[in-house]
Amino acid sequence: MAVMNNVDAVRETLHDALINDDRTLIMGEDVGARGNVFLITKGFLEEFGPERIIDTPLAEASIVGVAIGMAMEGLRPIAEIQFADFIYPAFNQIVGEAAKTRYRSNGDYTCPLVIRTPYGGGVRGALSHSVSIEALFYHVPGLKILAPSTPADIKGLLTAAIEDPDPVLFLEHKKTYRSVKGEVPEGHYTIPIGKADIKKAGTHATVVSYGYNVHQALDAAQRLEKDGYSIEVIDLRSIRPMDRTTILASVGKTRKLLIIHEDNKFGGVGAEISAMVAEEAFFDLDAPIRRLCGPDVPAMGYALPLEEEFMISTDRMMRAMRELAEF
Amino acid sequence: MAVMNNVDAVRETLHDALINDDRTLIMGEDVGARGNVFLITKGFLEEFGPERIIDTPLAEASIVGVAIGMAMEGLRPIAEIQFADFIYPAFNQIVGEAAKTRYRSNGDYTCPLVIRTPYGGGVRGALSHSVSIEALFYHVPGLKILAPSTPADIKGLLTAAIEDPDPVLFLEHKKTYRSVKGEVPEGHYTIPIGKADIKKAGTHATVVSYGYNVHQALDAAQRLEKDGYSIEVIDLRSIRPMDRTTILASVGKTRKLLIIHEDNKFGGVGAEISAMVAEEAFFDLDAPIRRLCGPDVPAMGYALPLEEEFMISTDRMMRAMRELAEF
Amino acid sequence: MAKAMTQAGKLDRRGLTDEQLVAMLRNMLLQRQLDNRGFQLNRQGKIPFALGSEGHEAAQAGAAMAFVRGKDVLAPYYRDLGLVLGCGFTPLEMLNSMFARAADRSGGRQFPNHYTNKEMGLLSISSIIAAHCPHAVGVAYAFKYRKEAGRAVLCCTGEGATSEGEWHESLNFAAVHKLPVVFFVENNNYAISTPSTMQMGVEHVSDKASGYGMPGVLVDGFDPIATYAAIKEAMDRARNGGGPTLVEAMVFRYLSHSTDDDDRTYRDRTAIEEARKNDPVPMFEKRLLDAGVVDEAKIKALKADVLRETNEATDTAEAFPLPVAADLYKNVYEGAFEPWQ
Amino acid sequence: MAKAMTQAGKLDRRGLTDEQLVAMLRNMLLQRQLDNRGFQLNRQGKIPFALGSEGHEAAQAGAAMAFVRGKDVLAPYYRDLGLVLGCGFTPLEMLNSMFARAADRSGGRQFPNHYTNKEMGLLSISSIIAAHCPHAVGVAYAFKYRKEAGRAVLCCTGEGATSEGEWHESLNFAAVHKLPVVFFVENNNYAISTPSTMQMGVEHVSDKASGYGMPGVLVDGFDPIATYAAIKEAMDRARNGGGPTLVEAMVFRYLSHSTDDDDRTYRDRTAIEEARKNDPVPMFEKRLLDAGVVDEAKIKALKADVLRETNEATDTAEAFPLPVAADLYKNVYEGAFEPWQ
Ligand SMILES: Cc1ncc(C[n+]2csc(CCOP(=O)(O)OP(=O)(O)O)c2C)c(N)n1
Ligand SMILES: Cc1ncc(C[n+]2csc(CCOP(=O)(O)OP(=O)(O)O)c2C)c(N)n1
Ligand SMILES: [Mg+2]
Ligand SMILES: [Mg+2]
Repeated sequence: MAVMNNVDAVRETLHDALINDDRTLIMGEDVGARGNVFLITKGFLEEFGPERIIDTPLAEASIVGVAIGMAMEGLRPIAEIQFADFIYPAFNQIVGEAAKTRYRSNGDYTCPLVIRTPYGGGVRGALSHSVSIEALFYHVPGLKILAPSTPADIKGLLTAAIEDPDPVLFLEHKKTYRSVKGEVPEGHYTIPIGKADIKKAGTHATVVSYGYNVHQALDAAQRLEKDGYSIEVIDLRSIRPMDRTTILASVGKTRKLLIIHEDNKFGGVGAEISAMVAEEAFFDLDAPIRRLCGPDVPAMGYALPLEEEFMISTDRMMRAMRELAEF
Repeated sequence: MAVMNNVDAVRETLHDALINDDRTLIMGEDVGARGNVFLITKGFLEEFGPERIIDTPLAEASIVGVAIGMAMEGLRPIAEIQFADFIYPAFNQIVGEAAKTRYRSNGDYTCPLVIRTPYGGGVRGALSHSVSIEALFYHVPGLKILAPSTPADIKGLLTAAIEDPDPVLFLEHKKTYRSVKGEVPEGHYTIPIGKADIKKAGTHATVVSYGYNVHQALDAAQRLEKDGYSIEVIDLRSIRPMDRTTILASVGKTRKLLIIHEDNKFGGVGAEISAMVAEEAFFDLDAPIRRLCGPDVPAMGYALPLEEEFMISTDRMMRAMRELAEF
Repeated sequence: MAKAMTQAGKLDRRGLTDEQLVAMLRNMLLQRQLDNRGFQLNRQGKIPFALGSEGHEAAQAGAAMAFVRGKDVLAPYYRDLGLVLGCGFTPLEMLNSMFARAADRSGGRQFPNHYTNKEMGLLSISSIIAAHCPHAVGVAYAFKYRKEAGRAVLCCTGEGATSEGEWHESLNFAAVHKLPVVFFVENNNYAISTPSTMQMGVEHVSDKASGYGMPGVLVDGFDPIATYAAIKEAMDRARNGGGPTLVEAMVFRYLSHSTDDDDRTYRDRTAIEEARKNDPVPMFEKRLLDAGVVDEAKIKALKADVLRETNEATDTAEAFPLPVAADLYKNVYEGAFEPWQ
Repeated sequence: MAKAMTQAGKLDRRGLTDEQLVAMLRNMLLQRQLDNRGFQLNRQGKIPFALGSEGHEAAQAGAAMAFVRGKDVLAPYYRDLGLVLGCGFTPLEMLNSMFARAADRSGGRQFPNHYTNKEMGLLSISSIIAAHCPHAVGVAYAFKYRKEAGRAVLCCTGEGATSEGEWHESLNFAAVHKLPVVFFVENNNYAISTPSTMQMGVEHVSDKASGYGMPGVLVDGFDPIATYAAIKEAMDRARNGGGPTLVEAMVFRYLSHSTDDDDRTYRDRTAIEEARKNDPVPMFEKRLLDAGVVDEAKIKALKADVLRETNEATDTAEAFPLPVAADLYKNVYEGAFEPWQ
């Protein structure tokens, strides 16, 4: 198995899709000659040509909207929003159109579309290059939302997304792009959408997270092993649909739940996870459900102290895990 | 005190604001000559003139975006989105701009803006004239979101919203427009943003709801009185900020919580309420927190059976209340 | 702009056969009939909503004649009853949608006038104005990408829709990639109550074409033959790799916006009565009579026929069942799917 | 298009005094100096990000000269360093933002080049391209509403921004209401790596003006005097109730998009070297020399002065403190405010 980082995993997966299915094409700002601002599609224009690697005008609603039309007509577009912060102008096309195409036509039309976008902070992106957007979309029936954290999960889930018959919002945490490396199986494989992954087994408490935070949580959990705390770390991977079974099984075992995400706390993805567990496993719990999340401010500032205050440090995670385990 | 319905309450409040402060103006599609599609602003154009009652082009992003500019320059615009379903194209201006104006300028600029829009179903509005949108916005720091259910609350909260120094999304449930009537105090008054209202006191269980559902919940609770069930009904009124104090005090008393909203369940407003209570009052609870919400499908269809299946009937509310009280 | 040829005398039929001309007239008569039926059913309390296209018939009958079935794709908007009828949509489908029957292609989910039929190449639309325009462009891109020459997309809106950002982005994208799509704007000078003078800073939508680098054409939408010719030329250019065109047809909205609207609050009657004087339907009848393409008997027969068809469709649709509650949960995704798995 | 007057001979100063001409030159020299400083600090690892405007200096120095301080409002975009400097923004404010100091007006929250200063009439912008355009229109509406004749808004973007729906909606709204706003497009023919040929179907953004019903003006952005004259005329028309204008200045982006970009992957060097030959900064120096407005000594002095000012600003800003963690929670709303009260 090859070892690669998350950027390479996205690139390899896109490349395979373009090779395997000529209905697939990639469209977005600067995905062609520039090869995407993170160089993810570098060389694609030369290899696949401008008909399949489309440098679009600077207009997100049309990037998604035109891709919807392509999908309705049988192509398999992979649309890119250069930074998640710039997805707002495309909100109508994603929520009002893509998510409802199958439903409003009662299955007459479908919308097999993937929208890829880098999200998240910790990269000095300031107010408009560091937001998390999952909570603005995860409430929307008709959409699927993925946020894998490792190269192997990225390849398996992005492949699944591209082959999925419905619209998928695929979130890539910028801070994991080059910092996270891992082994990736050769050849074609998919990971089923809607399945979480237990990245570390444990017995004293369950931590549910996704994206960059998963790596910090694993680090924190490892360090706590020495002190005799056994923390189970679940990587959600799929935000809509979410994996009830894995979470409930884990909570049934550990009887304690901590949810961690970088996104603002109020109305974040953690709210639904907590509410589901409070409905389904209330009497399994030995402690209140905890959420360790980004603060409820619009975004992290450019200055380092502001960014650091917004991001959740591994130490804070350790403290929260220990507290809960000891509860 | 005058008795009026919700449409009249909105109209009277807007009228008072236009009379009292010439910085206020109303802008939106068909708010002028037509007097708004629900005739809320009927006669305003003649009374206040086209400079203050603006029939805008058919373009929601500019309705909100231009209003933001007016607000930054010291006016008090009241922007209307004709139906909540049409707010998606304005998402960037609301979430990316209005909500962040004060924050990104560190207080140099502010955005005292009200965005009014009719939402909700049960009016044969089909897929695109019946959605609830609160959960798409309540996660956003910098915004305030109100959804009052009675004429008196509408007048007090809409007045507060218009006088508020920050952007407020003001949601009016279409089904309550003419069906709900009530007494409204004369003259100028405001209701503080962020305070829920106990519309009916009770001891066996707490129901938290907002909008049209509140009236059904009250009806259900009244009917259950005869069978000896005492249900407390809290009208949230304000969705962001939300009133922790009132909810926790009530749950501390009844030890049981049922959240009811028309909006889809997954990731809906009820998720955050449940999560907050599970964090703060876990050991006060004698039963799992229940959510009775709209189904997780994109929208209610035009055909009556589809609409009825989506909307929560008063009978279903009664059943859920009884079950919980008996738990 | 190509003038309506109300005056008697030689009919410039722009290559249209007698059969086509009669089909266009029949389409117009059928639209009028179905419109009336919708309002009638609404008055009878049988359906909660109806929307009419009176005044748009000629433009739509003409445009539809330039649509090649089995090849082209139509991205209609809600006022395009005549266009979809001309492309193969049946009165029964229309009545099924009015009655929200299970047999409706959307399963009774969509508002009436939100036509969809994939086999016919009718794109499914939402009620969000202009949101279907980028979809039309995407379909056109697929045609070009797959080198399916001879196929084009007809994308329709009213003039109000041109104010939406998504309309702008759609024309720009289509122009940059020279895509086979025609943007057809039916300008009735009103967006519900908003006159086009408050909608845009130019007199004509077609004035906007040059800013995108595509031809702009202005045509009299009361003249079905002129509209046919304009759309045909634009569609042919698109089919032959000539890129997109913006065509504006001047029409008139005789009715209120819909049964939920009452235009007496914002439109004065005399203007409407004036416009009624050259109602495109009797006007076209007369032209075909004068040209000897039809006689009085033929016209009587056509009217009887569209009435019969409308009555049959009404009775059939009315007798059909509504969808059932369980249908609400279908087709959210492929297969049954819950947000919590 | 108004040509650059590189040739010697009489200087057509369009009513500009010597002082104004010198101020324009100084602005251009200061921009260049501050740009270099940003990249220098970035190379030294002292700041994580810098963005330059080299090639835009003349257009911006000219446009800024048409801005009336204390009256007009500027809605700049990130590449408008010269424009904001010309409107009163100081090098220290720029350095505070580069270093993300607490003293920065956004408190170190904003990316550099996201200028804001309400007293000066500089609108606060996000990084979302074109999102500030409707705000500029709203400010212009307020001027008209309050009958503040003699005030106008200058709204700036690059050519790429014109593809956004919000840009379209802004021009349309301004045109319908004849608002006092000038849309100034600095066309450097690139949006990061995307050439304008893939951005739009017309050669010039100014070709889009007629579709909105406003005048469109194309000017040589390497000529500060010509740009001044074009913006001045447009702003005066706006101030006098003549409504909006779209002005396009042709410029060149000498550098990569920002320090995060490397244009070698998408731009060939020779084109850039060609364009460097008529670099607007030395070109304007020479014009003022030839016209005898300045002499060599004066230019030396100006260069020394902007260097000194830049050094002082750098040292001062570098010595200033960063914001503290607690500042993250301020100014979300008026007053302290939690989502859960
Ligand atoms: C995004 C959006 N905004 C507003 C509406 C409400 N609305 C429905 S039709 C209409 C007017 C459309 O006018 P026009 O485009 O000229 O078409 P016409 O009805 O005149 O044929 C409006 C404002 C909508 N459906 N979608
Ligand atoms: C809505 C949005 N989409 C994409 C971006 C990323 N982006 C930043 S600058 C830029 C190019 C802008 O080009 P142009 O408008 O021509 O201005 P220039 O940089 O050339 O001066 C892009 C795509 C953004 N900031 N906002
Ligand atoms: Mg119209
Ligand atoms: Mg540019």
